[in-house]
Amino acid sequence: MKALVTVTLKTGVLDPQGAAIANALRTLGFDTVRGARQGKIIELDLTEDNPVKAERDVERMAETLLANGVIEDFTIEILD
Amino acid sequence: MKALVTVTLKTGVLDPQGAAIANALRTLGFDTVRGARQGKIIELDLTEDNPVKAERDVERMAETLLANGVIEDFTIEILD
Amino acid sequence: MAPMQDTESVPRRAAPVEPEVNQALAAEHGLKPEEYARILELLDRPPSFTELGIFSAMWNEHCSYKSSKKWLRTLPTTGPQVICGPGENAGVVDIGDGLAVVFKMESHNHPSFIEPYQGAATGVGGILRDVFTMGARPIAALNALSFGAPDHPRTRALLSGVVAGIGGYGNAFGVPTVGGELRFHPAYNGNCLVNAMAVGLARADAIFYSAASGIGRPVVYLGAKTGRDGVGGATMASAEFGEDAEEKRPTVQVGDPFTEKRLLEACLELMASGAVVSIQDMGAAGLTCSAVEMGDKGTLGVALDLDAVPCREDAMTAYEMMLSESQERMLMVLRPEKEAEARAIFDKWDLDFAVVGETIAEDRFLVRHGGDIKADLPLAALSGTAPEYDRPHAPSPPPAPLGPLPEISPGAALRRLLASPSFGSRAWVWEQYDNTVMADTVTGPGSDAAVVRVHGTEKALALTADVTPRYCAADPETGGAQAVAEAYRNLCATGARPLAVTDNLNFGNPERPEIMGQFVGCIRGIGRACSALDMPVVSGNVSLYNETEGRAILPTPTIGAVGLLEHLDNRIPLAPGPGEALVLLGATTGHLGQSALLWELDARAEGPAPPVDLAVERATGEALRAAAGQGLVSAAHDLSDGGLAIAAAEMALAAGHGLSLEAEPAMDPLAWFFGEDQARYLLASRDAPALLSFLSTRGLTARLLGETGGPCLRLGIETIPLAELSEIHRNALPRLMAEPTTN
Amino acid sequence: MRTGVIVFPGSNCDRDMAVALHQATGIAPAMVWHKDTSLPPLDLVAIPGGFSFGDYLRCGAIAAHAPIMEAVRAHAARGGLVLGICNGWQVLIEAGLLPGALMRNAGLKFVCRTVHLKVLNTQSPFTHTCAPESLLSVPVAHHDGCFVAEDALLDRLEGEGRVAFRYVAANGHPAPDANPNGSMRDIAGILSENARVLGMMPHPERMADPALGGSDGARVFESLVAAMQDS
Ligand SMILES: Nc1ncnc2c1ncn2[C@@H]1O[C@H](COP(=O)(O)OP(=O)(O)O)[C@@H](O)[C@H]1O
Ligand SMILES: [Mg+2]
Repeated sequence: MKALVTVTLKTGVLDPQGAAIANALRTLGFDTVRGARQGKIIELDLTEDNPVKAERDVERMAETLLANGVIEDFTIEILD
Repeated sequence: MKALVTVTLKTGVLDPQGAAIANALRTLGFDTVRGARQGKIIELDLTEDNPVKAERDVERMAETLLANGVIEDFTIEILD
Repeated sequence: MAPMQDTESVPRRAAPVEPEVNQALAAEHGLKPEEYARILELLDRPPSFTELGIFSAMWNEHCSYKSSKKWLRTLPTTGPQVICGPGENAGVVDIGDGLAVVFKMESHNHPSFIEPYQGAATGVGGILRDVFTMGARPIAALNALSFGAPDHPRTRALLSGVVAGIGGYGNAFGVPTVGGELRFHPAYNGNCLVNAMAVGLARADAIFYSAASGIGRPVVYLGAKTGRDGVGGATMASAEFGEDAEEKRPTVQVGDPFTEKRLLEACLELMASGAVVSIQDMGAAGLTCSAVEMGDKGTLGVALDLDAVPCREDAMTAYEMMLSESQERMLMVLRPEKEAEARAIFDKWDLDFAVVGETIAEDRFLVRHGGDIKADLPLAALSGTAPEYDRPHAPSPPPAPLGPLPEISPGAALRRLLASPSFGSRAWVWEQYDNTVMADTVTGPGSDAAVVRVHGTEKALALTADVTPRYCAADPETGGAQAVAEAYRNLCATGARPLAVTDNLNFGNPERPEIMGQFVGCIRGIGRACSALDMPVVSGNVSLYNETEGRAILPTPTIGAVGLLEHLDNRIPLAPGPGEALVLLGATTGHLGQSALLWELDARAEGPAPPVDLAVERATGEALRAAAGQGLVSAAHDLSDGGLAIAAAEMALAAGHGLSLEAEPAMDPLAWFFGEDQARYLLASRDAPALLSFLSTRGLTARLLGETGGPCLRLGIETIPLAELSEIHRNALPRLMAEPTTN
Repeated sequence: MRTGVIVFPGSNCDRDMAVALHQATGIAPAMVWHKDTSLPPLDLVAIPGGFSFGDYLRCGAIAAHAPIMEAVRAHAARGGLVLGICNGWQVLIEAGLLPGALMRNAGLKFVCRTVHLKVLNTQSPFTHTCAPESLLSVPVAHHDGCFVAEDALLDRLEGEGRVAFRYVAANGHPAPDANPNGSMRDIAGILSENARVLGMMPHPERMADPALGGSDGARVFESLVAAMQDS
């Protein structure tokens, strides 16, 4: 069973990578770009095949390791 | 209009990040973790409100800047 | 997304059917008809698919040196200081007190052009591995980079990717990157050069070699798992680019400095434990080259069982495993009784450890996979009968005659040069490299040679990498000699005694006589200079086929050189204090042929390269060391391209105060200040009369030139505020790199 | 003074730290492997720079969960001294021993150069031999040294004298290009509430030997030794 964890910066936390991407895109002539934010996506391959259990595990993985609660939010998607 | 660009490593390309994450999760006792892959997700805020045009623009942005075609693939999702 | 990469047990699906082996398939593997014929004769049967792959890897230019061997043999490679010359993973030189310096330079040109970050990163990883495979802990890294014209569409993306990749790998590994070279020239538009050098320290009595010994000993695979990375990469590195360069892209490998760092520590622990009989890193054409090299050097056979090879991907075939260039892997022959101990060390560092074969008595390279025999070849013949060519070579055409000098004042010309990417400050590059980790960096980047202390001693090593491709193009032999002479000069300028060199020979397609002529000429020059300056060649690397659609790079034989400071107190700084006398050591004729002045100001490569008098070069360098030994020299800078004006500006910028230099009434000011005559140094002294008389007793040309101090740089009648020069110099590269780059 | 250096597989300043501590204390520090679960009796635990576990996810995130970290937390809870330099500071933050976050440098590039630090807190065990407002010049070498926190926390850190060092220009005044990574309020290092835990981005251990062009970094280690003697 597979799970997708998407980790993004909390709103309000400054995002230099995102800002740089937006700038770069505009200088390249993509002037419809108002802004950009960059995040991480982590795909997990699990031996667990009970989606409920999987979701619970992944939640704990995200809290303990994958995301830093001080600056980041995360969302989980179970794919199987 | 917003667009999500998900950038992931091509099949078969070594992913040290993913490997390190999987190992760490297993040492933390999450022994259902078979493996992990890490990617980037870029959220773009666009002035463009024609989804077709937006998709075309974002496609070009991904090719020229957001993804490295040599080792990465990307997918695009246009939101609202 | 892609399948997982660190799955523990890989289910083996049915391997795909192997293509039929014939002339055409051999050609696709880069084997010439006569080379394929040689294989048929050797085996007197057609090779299997895996065997064909093995031959193509062993016989390509990169591994076999078939075009260059004949000429490499002519290089001087011995001397009392040499512990191990060319032929091993890196050269080894004695530095006294039971210590040895281990170093080599290697190119990663093609991969870096295709994927700059990963190409450069894995290049650094490869050369670090070459050094610690010998039992040495890497203590410094350098890199010599050549890119196309600054305004070429790809140049900036290549530069930023390559620099980030070198830093990304070296910084994480934990080796200080202390020096190198950066040049721009349109000849590199289609082929950038990334030459990485690594320097390590080892106990002189604890060097490890690749020659296997003992029969029935375990052949052990260590480090990262094997994937399909770079399958066909060695072939790619020896192929001229065509329009299809894009198709070659998926073979690019990704580096993992964290695994390399663990591999380093694990290998050094393993070596200390006495378990290691012989060791060889898996570089180009990984398992194939390393296994064959270990067997061949030990005149033994090797039997491999690929079922034991740790794999990262599903259903890998024997062909793929034998040609994979996955990084961060090692092959070792171990003492059987130490196997458990060895395994424990690799468990401690969480690295793969697998017995994948054994040494055998017969001259045989036997590869088994899934119960089948995939290859059964005469091992010695694999490298022994590798083709060797004496390619036709033609002399280079003489350069265009020297035209009129530009209409410009020395001060204005200096501003133009310092504002150019070629002479602007390199801080933009080396601030991305950790140059102080290991806490032994005495002189980091931005000086003549870098100076790195030998840990725990008062000794230090001086390190530099140099070449002036413009000279090599105008006159290969002079250019080759000049590259060695300039490296020698950079070492002497720090007070170090030059020890030995490594060379990285980058050229175009050797099947073209004019290119082969450049190669032969440069080697002749390098050989002469290394003998005359007593700097034997102890290691190196050849990179050919650096051309795109028939346009070759400039001949670029990068010389990496190492010198020894017996005591840190002998170090000569670059920056003088205020109120000191300036002395010009060496004779000035105002040679402007092939000069930076002509090239940077009006893109003219005219006139002969500056002549190199090796006897004078050596006498001058030795005199400088002797004078410094007597406390007569307070600062020194070597003169190279850009001549006196550039050297003076660099010295002033380092000092943070001005210099005044007199013009030579009898000479055109441009020739005086920008001439590129060799064997010259700009010295500062607190006792000029004593210095001058000391030098004249040695029969050397030297003259009082001016003094140090004040807020300006004065060139004859022109004065330029140092603040202005500093501003121009500092901003040259940042200005070029300000705009974002695409991929 | 008994010191120890935690060694993660990707640490690469562990030897530099050990040399500086040995020099200052006259006793070779204990090198403690990350897989150990207990510390020998120590006055100071040092967490060195490097790339502890490759730091591909978040710098220090994986190291913060290493077996040895429980013992390090206990040591800190007992009021033991803890010094985290560069990656070491990142680990201490991820381990919750210091507040805030360290993010990618504002310039997005790895940066290695010599910076000037103003010593703001000259009472702490790490800095009490420094004259008030004195300047230290030491190297930085990092990719993720931009200190980020909410204003409330920043105010508190400043109010409680827990900002140990600030990036300044050579003249001692703040300047945009004096801050190598965009850290909020030019913060280069912070202290725990009891001032027994210090995290800093710059590398004093690389500038603790005159042969390398300066010994400003030695102040930190001398302070520690002195602190132990009068305690
Ligand atoms: N230009 C050269 N001058 C001297 N020695 C060289 C040169 N090129 C290669 N060598 C030596 O030939 C051997 C094989 O080179 P190479 O294949 O690059 O080593 P590796 O397989 O360790 O990368 C090495 O010992 C290298 O030092
Ligand atoms: Mg090698």
